[in-house]
Amino acid sequence: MIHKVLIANRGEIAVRIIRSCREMGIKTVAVFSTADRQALHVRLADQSVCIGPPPSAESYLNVPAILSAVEITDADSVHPGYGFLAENAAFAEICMNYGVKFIGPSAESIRMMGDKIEARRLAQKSKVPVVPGSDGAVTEEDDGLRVAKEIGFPVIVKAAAGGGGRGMKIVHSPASFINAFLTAQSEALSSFGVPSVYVEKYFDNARHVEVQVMGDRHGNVIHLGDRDCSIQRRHQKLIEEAPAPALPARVRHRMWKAAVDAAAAVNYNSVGTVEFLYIPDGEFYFLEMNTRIQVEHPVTEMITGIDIVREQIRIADGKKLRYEQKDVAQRGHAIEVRINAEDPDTFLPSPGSIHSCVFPGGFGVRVDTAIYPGYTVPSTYDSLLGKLIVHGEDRNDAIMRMRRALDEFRVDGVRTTVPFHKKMMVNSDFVEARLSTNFLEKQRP
Amino acid sequence: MIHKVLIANRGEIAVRIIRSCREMGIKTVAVFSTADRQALHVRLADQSVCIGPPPSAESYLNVPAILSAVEITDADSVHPGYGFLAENAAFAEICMNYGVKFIGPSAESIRMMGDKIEARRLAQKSKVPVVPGSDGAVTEEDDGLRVAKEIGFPVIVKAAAGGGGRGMKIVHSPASFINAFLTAQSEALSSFGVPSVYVEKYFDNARHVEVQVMGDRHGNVIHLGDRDCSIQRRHQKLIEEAPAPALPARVRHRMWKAAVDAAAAVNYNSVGTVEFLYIPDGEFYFLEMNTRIQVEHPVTEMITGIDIVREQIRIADGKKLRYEQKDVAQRGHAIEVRINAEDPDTFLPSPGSIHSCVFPGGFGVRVDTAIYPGYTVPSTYDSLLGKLIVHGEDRNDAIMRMRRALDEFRVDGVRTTVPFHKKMMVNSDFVEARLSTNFLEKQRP
Amino acid sequence: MNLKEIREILELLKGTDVCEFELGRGDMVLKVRRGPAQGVPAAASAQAAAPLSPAGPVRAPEEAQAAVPPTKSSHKEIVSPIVGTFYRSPAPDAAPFVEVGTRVVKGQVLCIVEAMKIMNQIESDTTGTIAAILVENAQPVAYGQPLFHILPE
Amino acid sequence: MNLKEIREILELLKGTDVCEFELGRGDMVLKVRRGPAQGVPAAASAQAAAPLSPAGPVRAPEEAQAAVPPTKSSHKEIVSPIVGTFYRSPAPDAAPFVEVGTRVVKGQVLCIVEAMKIMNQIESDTTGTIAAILVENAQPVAYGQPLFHILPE
Repeated sequence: MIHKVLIANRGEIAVRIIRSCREMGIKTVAVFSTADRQALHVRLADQSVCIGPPPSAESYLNVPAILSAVEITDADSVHPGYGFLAENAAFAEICMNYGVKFIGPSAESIRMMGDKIEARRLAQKSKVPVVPGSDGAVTEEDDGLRVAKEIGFPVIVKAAAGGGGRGMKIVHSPASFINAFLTAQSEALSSFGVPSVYVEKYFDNARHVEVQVMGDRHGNVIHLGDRDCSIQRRHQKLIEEAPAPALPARVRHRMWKAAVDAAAAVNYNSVGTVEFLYIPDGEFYFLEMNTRIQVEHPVTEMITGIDIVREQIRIADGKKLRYEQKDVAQRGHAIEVRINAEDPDTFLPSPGSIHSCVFPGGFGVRVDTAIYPGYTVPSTYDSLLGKLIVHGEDRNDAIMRMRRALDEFRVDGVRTTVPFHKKMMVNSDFVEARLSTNFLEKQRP
Repeated sequence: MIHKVLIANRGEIAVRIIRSCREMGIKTVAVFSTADRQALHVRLADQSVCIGPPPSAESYLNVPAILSAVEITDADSVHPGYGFLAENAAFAEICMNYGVKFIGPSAESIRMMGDKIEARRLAQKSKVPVVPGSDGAVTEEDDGLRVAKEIGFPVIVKAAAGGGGRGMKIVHSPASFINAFLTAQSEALSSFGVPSVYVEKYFDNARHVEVQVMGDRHGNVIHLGDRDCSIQRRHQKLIEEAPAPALPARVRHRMWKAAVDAAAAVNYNSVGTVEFLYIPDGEFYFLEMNTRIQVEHPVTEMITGIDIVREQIRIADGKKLRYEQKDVAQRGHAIEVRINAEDPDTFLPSPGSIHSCVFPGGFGVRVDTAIYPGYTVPSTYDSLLGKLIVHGEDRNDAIMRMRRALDEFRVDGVRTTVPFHKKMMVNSDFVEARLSTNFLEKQRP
Repeated sequence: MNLKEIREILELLKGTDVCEFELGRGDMVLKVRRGPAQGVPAAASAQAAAPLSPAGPVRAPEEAQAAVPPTKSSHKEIVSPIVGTFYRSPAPDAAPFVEVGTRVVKGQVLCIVEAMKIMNQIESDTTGTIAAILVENAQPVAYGQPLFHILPE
Repeated sequence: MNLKEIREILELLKGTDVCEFELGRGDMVLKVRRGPAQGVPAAASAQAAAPLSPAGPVRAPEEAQAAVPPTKSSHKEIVSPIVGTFYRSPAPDAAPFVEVGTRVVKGQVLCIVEAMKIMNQIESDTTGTIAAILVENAQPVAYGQPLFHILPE
């Protein structure tokens, strides 16, 4: 039985996890770096332990310090949140060996899905469509070029161990291929320690659509529907919604099945997300699987009424899923916008002190944040202050509600992405659901 | 078509109405007294008009000033909220004659339901059970005593035009009846201008259960389920929940039908509430009908997903109900606690300045409030600062969520009822749903 | 500089040993003198009456009331006692009751505020000279909204 | 000039012997006169390192860290460089490494912090006298948590 969870994370996701724990009657331990003494997760947890100085490598990624904190607080489980140690298979394994429950999937699932080439092979084996491309890693630039010509330009060269847009190069013509390939290889090496890259077809008009899945330790896997996360800037998601708009029912059902199949192929036993590229009026392709809770999970919670973090904790505790697929009903439409401490035009980080803040409320509005009046946003970590999520009867209703909620949103002291989102909510392409991952590039020629 | 709504109210309900209007693309006009210059409803509305000095009689009840404000702002409708002019049939009529839509039922419905004796007769005519008692007003104390002896003590003497507990006397024995009767008569006269009183059976262990109804101007009436509002102090509700717990299915369905019948009997064409006394393991009796939006409407919104204020505006605009009875699905359980600026032990008002406030957020939590950091709570009006509403899978889940949300709730500068609610959420009688309208009296012997 | 800022400045000063503080911005000046037996200095004497707000975008809390220059103390303000429409003359083609510079006596009609189809004559409560007319003809006015400045004699 | 800047200016002044200060910028003027300490004393200069928080009820933002009396400047603080369990002696039945009043030299072992089954000896970085032992034997300690006060020689 899980009695006390140490949350190896910070910011809004740490607060999110503490909330579910408290509602389940589970004690919580916050860990924090010296830069986060005043952080909300520290204040809301039952106990807290300072684990190191500001740099993540010496605190939130400091496995010995985190395990020592587990030991001195007698926590029986660790929730890794997202980022930091969430997709670190070695950490999951260490926790297990240490007799501490890791609130996530098995180390094996993390490892298999963490290698993008391996994940692609697994997907193919489960008959899940993958993006046309090289069959595994490509070492020689000439082999890469041959594949590129076969599948047709434009193509994208990606690091096998990649993520967050690092080590990715889009190539539009054979002439520029070799150079891009070599650059991607050296970026992959410097960013991830391995030079493995692979080549895939690049789609100009693709949408990012993903499926939330949930599997237990008794062999059951279900999905909680899809989300669209196409509105991105430099591969960082900014707006997410559920369900994905303008997705033909036939495609949607096939995608759900593909996601469940992919998860089942690795005996997936936690909550996770299978990401796809969807080509409007065309096919969809497996992209990767995120073996953790995601930033955008609330939009799925809003339409299904299921507390995903709670289910994640229950699963780690060995419990069976409480839902069969037929029990999962979807109601209405939800949209989430990320409130970052960034300049809304340049997206440059804007750390500083929150003099005051007023959040929107009322029907259909949810705020998940770690800021409060008087809080100072450290410059050491990412700029996500929180998320504003709305639920509506349908997409138009959700957009209207998001507009009024953004109008009520006030943060003084740092610049935020609120003005950006206000513009998006009246952007006719967004309102009419003409979405694609290069939406923002197309808007600013 | 409704294009611009003047909200003839203040506080959290004015904010609530503005939110729905904005989401419907309808312009809003706030009115305010000089005590409310800094109020949130003034700041959120598209336009605002100062209508008079602090006393309600000269501002929020000042019909000429409100109509002048309608005129100079070209508003086409008035939303009265609750309290103030919400159940003033004359005001509804004046609006109509003035060519302004009154967002509420017809003046006739308000008038019929406003007279408690008339409402009782109407209910009886529709075969809705009423509390055993006098058949209409009682003028002579001896007649009252005769009725009281017939139905058996204890009895309650009530003002026909009453409300909010004024002019109500509970009598436990014949000896004290005459005195109580005469006192009730004189209180009724001084409070409501008419000495009409009536005598009813008093139930010691009764619960307050009510049904939300909704009728349009095309003859359709449906209900949105029930609520329990038994936790009261001096007839002021403090905690409300939906659905009413521990109500046998058979009773629940009969109560829903009785509510729809009562509403249909007055051709009710707005949103409203039919209130009942429910005697655990026994009968239920019609109490009265509130012909307006109620403070506790959000708990019903949370379990049905229906924005009741939006429906109210649509109905006033002549639209048909969008829901048939079969379309109304209930999901989970919702609890609302009223956050009043009051001492949590003595319930004495605690006006003052809000230095800072931090509201809870996350999954299943809704905050409806009109306060913000720096706001000064005037002493002129009621002490309701806002409402904290949670939604859960079931009642226990909602209680757990309410506990954690109350733990996160911070208001500095005034005393609030938050500590009272924290105690209630761990009170075993409350947790086990042993509810009654004298719950608090029984707790403090 | 609004009340909120003034409050924050006063808060700031609390933790310090500052005994006098003066801040000028545009035509506003905030002076604070701290010390025993004076307590918190009176926050800006004039909380200017908020004018009728125009139709427009949402104004969120922090924007608050636009800084209205405080009435100079030598002026007397005539405010509207009711909500209605302000008229400077008794009839559309008639001359205005008063102009800036007009000398008026106590009880003299300055304007009309129409409400509910009734023409309410607004009289001066002071003898003096009209220093400013603060509302345009035929514009809506709120309760308490300043209409005229009069320089009393 | 916004509140933040004003706050910073006031902060700047705190450590100085300036008694009058005037700053003009564009149409803005800020004047500050300082005097003998009045009102609330400067909010605790030292944000003392938060000790390991006990299991207990939720502490909401405003309660913040309990005000720990700032270390007297003459003392030097020895803090834990790691998370772990604090032991005053090398073995359960052995004598403590140091007591209050013990004279220690730089490099001398003061205690052990056990983490991951490894006994980490914590050495003094100062020569002086132990003025206070801030943690009980066998108690958990966080990163940066003060363990000893030493009065340097």
